Amino acid sequence: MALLEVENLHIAVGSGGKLLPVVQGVSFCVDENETLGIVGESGCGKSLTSLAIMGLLGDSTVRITGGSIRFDGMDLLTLSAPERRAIMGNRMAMIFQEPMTSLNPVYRIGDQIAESIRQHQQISRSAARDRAVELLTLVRIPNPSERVDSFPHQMSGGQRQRVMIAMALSCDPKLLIADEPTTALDVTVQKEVLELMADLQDRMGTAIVLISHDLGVIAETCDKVAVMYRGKIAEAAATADLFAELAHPYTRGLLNSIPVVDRDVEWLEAIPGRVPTLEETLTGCAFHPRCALATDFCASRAPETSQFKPNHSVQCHFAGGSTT
Amino acid sequence: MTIKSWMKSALAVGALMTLTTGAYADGMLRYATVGEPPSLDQQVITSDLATTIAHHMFEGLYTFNGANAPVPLLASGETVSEDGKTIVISLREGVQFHNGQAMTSADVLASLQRWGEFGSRGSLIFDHVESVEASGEYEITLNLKEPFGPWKNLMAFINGGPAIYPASVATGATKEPISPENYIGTGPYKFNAWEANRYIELVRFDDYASPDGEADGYGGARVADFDTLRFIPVSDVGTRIAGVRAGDYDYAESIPGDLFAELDADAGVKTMLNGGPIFGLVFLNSSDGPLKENFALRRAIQTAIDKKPALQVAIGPEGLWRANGSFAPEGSVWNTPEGTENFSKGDAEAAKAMAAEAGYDGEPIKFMVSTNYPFHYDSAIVYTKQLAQAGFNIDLQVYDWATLIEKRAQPDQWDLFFTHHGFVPDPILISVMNDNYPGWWATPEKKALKDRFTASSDPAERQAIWAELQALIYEQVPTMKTGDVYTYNIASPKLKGLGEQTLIWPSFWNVSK
Amino acid sequence: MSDPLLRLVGLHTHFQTKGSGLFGKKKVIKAVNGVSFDIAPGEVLSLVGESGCGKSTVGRTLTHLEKATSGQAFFEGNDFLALTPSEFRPLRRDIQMIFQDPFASLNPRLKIEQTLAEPLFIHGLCKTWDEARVQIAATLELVGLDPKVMARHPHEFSGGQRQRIGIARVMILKPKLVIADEAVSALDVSIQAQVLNLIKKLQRDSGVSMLFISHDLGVVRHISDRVAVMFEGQIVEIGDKTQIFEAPQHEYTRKLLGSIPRISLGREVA
Amino acid sequence: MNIINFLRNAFAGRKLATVGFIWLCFILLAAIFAPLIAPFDPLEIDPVGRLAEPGLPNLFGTDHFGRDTFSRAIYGARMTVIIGVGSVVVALVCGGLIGMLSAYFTRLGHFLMRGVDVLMAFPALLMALVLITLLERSVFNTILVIGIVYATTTARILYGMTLKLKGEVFVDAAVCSGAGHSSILFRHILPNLVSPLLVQASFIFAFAQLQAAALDFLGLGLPPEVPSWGNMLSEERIYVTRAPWLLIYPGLLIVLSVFSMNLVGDALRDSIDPRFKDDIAGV
Amino acid sequence: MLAYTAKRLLTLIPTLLAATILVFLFVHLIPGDPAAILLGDTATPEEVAQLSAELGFDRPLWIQYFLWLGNVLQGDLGTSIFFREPVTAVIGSGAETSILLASMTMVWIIILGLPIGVLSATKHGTWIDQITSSGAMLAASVPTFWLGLYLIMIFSVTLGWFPSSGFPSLSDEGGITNLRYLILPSLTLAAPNAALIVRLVRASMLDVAREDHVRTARAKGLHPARVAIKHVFRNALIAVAAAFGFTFAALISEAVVTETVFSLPGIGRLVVQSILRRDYPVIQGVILVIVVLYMVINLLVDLAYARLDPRVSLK
Repeated sequence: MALLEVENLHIAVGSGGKLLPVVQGVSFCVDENETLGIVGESGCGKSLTSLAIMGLLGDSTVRITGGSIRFDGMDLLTLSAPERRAIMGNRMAMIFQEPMTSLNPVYRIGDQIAESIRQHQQISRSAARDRAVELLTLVRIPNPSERVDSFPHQMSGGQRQRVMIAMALSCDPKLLIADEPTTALDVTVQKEVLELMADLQDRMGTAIVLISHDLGVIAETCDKVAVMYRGKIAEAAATADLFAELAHPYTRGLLNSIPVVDRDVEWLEAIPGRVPTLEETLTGCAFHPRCALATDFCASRAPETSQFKPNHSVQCHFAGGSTT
Repeated sequence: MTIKSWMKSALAVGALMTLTTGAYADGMLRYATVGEPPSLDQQVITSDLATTIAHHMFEGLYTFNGANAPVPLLASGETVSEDGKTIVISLREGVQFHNGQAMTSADVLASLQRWGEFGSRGSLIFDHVESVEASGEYEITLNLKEPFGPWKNLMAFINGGPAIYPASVATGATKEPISPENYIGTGPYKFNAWEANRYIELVRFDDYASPDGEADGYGGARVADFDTLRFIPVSDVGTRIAGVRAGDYDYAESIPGDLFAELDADAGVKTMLNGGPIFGLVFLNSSDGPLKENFALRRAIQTAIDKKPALQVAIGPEGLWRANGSFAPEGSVWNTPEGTENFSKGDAEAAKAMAAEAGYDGEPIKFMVSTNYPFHYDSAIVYTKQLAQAGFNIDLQVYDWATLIEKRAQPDQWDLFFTHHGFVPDPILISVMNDNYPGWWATPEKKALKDRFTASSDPAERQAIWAELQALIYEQVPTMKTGDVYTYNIASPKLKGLGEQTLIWPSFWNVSK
Repeated sequence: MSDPLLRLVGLHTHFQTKGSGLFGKKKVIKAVNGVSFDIAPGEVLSLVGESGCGKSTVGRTLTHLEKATSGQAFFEGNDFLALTPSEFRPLRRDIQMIFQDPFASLNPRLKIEQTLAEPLFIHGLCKTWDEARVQIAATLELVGLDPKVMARHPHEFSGGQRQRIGIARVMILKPKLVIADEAVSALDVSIQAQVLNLIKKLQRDSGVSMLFISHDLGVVRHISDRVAVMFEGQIVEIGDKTQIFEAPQHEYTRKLLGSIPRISLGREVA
Repeated sequence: MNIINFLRNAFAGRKLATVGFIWLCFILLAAIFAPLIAPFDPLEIDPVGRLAEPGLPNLFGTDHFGRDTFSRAIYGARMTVIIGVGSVVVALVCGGLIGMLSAYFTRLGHFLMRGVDVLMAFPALLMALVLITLLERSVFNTILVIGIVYATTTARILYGMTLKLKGEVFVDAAVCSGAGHSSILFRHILPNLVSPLLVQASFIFAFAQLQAAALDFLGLGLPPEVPSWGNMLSEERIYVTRAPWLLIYPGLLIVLSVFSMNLVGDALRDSIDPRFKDDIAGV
Repeated sequence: MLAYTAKRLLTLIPTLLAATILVFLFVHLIPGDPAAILLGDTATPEEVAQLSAELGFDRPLWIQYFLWLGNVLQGDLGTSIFFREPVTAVIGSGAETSILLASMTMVWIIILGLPIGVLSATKHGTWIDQITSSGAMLAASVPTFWLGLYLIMIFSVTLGWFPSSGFPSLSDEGGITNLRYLILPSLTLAAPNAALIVRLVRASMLDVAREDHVRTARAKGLHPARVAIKHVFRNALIAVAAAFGFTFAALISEAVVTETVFSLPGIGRLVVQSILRRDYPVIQGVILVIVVLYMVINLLVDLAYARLDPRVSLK
């Protein structure tokens, strides 16, 4: 049994009295010591999925409307709030996109890390502080015993993201969810942070769900990839398998849209059109208005998930393989 | 401090706060005033409020008894020469000032001299005084230029009158009021403190030498029963009433007439009518503007006005006002019907005709009134309506009192203004008799009558001349009386010895709680 | 090589922060600290670097949005850095700027036609609204939008469409130099590709020179002729695109290139 | 921009605010058609029928002049609107111009805002008291004084909002298009301030009522003969036990109208650009 | 911090100078002659002019200003025309009442406003929130004198729980228990101000609650109450602290109406009375003192900011 199993997850957003589906039947699983990358453009539902796993869909307008999330044998969606909190920040932790705003500006970073530790462990104030220094050392903050008393605004973006990682790792979580952890960072810093995460994973065996819009980041860091488009997983496979043979026209389009540094391309093969808004209701395959291969059939019937290759699933009428 | 002890002390404070309502001992009288007087210097200040407070500590040579007749206070008696020009006043011996000094004629002389030169009503007498001298340690002599009838009344009227100060205070004092550290008098209470904005406090003067005789009006024996008199400014009338009802004040002044019935029926308060009525006056500008020397037009204005509705609106219950045209109230020796047939005609048509005849062509007539006194304002509103109906173009200008006082001193700023006048025992004290009072009524007819009035000391003759003067007022209309208003105060029923009526100003000797 | 359209010599743009303490000295931030380069007619020069390196300030100084501290900038041989705002105004027609955030760069209260007509009227390129609408329609078609949209407000458009409008506002003046400040960084990858293609095509067709400011090396390689790499207010390396990407000389350039995550494909994607 | 849509959005799903809005519409109607609605002349004195209890023909009773309280209340609505609108206009025009120009022309702004700072250090009500004594009581002066008091806060707010807008990319874009100062200020910045100004206006409107009533109470507001709710309370306040209706009706009218205006302001604020929300200090 | 404070105090000087000129001009432009008021109804113009000259009001305005300013710089605010006492003493006696009233009002605001505001924000969108926030708005819509009038009628006259009016000094008979005189006035004054704080706390907390770091705090598995207090309220306090400062400053001066209704010997009523009496030195003195107070509070608020928000560095 995998550490995290998400099955047929549905999430909807309330808007003007209506419930608009945002995530529609997403399933995946993550094992220990494994990194799953979820990639997609803005509005595809990847962030909501991560928040749902973490249990942070606090806003009353967003609601899980179906499916299950199993973590370490527990059905998270049936747990009581205190039970859920006992897991959050403890066995499951999360880091966010905006290192600039994700730390409370009025508290010292050491205190913020210690708060997380003392929430879940019976440990003295000074011991928590020592542990915070230890964690800062772990995430390679220079002068950790001094920096522990810094306020967030006294640190750079990259350092703050390291603090976030330290905080997330404070209780040795089994699962780390990273929602666009490097998007706000410069490439050089991004590289350091990603390397740090990979390094820590090697040491601690933590499972990671990495959410990003950047295919490059996903390709370099993840063991397996799920590509999301408009609330559904268009294609999922082990990273090597996926890039070996792209099965979904969206994934191919996405890849062709990226200007690369290694060679010159005269014209990019852009995907035409744009991602439909939530209010726009679509029948059939969500991608069909932008898909070069689309037929009338695509517009009328939504594709089921099919196995394109072993461990390589895809939602497209034109991808080969057996329907499950 | 531990939490426990903190809670304990908090509880203690809480308990104290609820248990000690009415913490003040019976030794203190708390009097809610309408405001604060500008000063307590009785010689130069004519505010009634100042007198209400100050006559507990300052005394004159004479005062009034219950019948408004002058009786000796610091004086023990006087002899007037045959020709009425020399007055020898003997002083009571054994009277002490609050500073411990004995009062002698030197003090009286200095006080009278300062009053004569700078006192607000001093010139009324001293214009007729040749000299004043201390003719003995306890004797003072006034030498008059000519016989002057009202001298005793003027001496007895402490408001703006000859309060006796120690010579050290009176000597060198000028028009500027003396300062509180010099509030040294001979009265049953002495000055203690003036907390600006908070209160004026008098305390009992233990060495007070009371005049003899049964208490009658302000005359006779004075006994200070309270340790302290505290005069607290409570400008909002609703708050004054609520305060007496709630037991926070023992006495509150200047209560609106409309509430009389309700308060009279309330067992929690006692209503105290003032014996001497006040009256409103609308002055007409004799020195500038369309009304100058146009007596016909003035009479037209007088004819247009019906005083009764204004009194109804401004005062309320019938018992508290009289549409009385005589400048002296009913029952007073000065009361006379002369001229009063024109008091309150309220005949718009006749007024219109008279105005046309007087050459009035609709030019605006500026009527100044202040809102500081609701009774002025309410009356003025009614008059404005009546005058408008009679075709007058009234420009009602509403100011605060301070602005009005400044504007009325400038003849080109106004045509009519509203003020009121307190009860005075002698008509010579009425402001319109003063040629310099705004309005500046100083016609030859007035001068002739006034000279005769002051020269005589025969009561009957003076009353007759006053009747002529009053008739002249209704003819030349330098001012229009609006009617008598019997103001009233309210008191806590706990106060004993108040009597049924207030003479002029409330007094708290011979009163206890 | 012909005379450069733009020649920038020793540009310094410094910002002053408030001093500290009672008589504390004011701190000076040297955002741009001695930058020089040329742009030839029809050429696309990219300024690349990480956040805070001063690349955007170069662009903003060239459009007089910031005041230069020192240095010269010759446009067709004339130094325009020291011009007063009113002296510079006629030049604005020739030097135009595309902004990063398509959501913020359009006045939400103005209709598209109002936004697009404004530069036309200011620079006297048309007299009447009818004339203006003709030009607006043509420009909108040029950037791939239906001319009918000109009566709408910005909030009715998606990000990609708004950036097209932003490009239209620039192109409608037929400028000689376009400064594009992170023109595609706020867009999703699939939309970014469309807009990049559009910019490249418009540049080719009109022969406009371009200063393309970006932090994204992939985008820079795609669009530029030459590349300047900025670091801490200075250009550390400038050169032909192929040279920069294939044979970087400066250590920083190499570090930058080495940090980019790459996708290794199992097979060539056509 | 579309005001109707803005209002519709603001009031969608806000029942209380909608009721408040409707109430204000009533007040406005009463203000406009006061002579038609009021059964009596609000200034007509009747010494005989004074202090009459509510009933017929005097719905709200009569005051101590014998004037019809209901008619005075209707005309009071007129004063409410005049005071509110007047103060808003003075505050927004004076304060708005100072704030906008100061933010836009920084050097001028340095001086102007220093002046505003000095004025803001003056306690509002005290300043109003001194000014009104200086200027004499009149409707115009009351409006002027209240307007000036709120002009300082409005200047501050507009200063902040204009600074934010001045930093907006679309302003840079307009500058790059060659737009001049007046075009930037009035074509690009001002239209974006319309809805926050509307919100600010509604709060000034509400506060102005309380401020005017307080001045009336202190005897330094509108001339006493003017039938305004504040004057009605102030003039008849001694009758709180004798004739309670004289205080209850005008008091409730003030409370309901200020409450409604606050509700409306609140609703509008929630639907404006979130950037400006914090700038406007409402209730 | 010291250097900062010193620098701020220095920059206050020009502002204060401007303020003194404004105060002086405003006050002296008011029509009315204090001498005339002092002497009362029967004084002649000559007498008034004489006293006016004695008081120095016949000199040119600018000379009066500089004389006054010179004295102010030496800590002498002049002598009250009406009380013939130093203005500092007059203000001093009013200050006790005003400061106590403002402090008690602040206590109500804190014990009523803060918890209700926090409750309203944490129950955002529920009926509790609707009732508390609309209730707060209603409380802010009531004219204070109207409220005060009815409080007196109910709690003093009818129930007799609290004194109706006045305030004897704490040094007076009764001592600390004299604070009971301030209970009704402070409640009257607190009603609209507490309401504003309720709304402010609610709004600030809702704003903070949307910030990313709150999500971080929840992701730690903290109890919602702990998130609300330690993370949301603590950060919202930064905005609220400023409001507290300015509310306190405003309470001193805006209490005019309450002080009049309850006949309290405070600074606000002193000003109104002084305006009516044209007691220029007192009006000038009070306004100047309040302006200084406002500026000092402004400074204190900034210092408090620095304590509450580490991002603010005092330079």
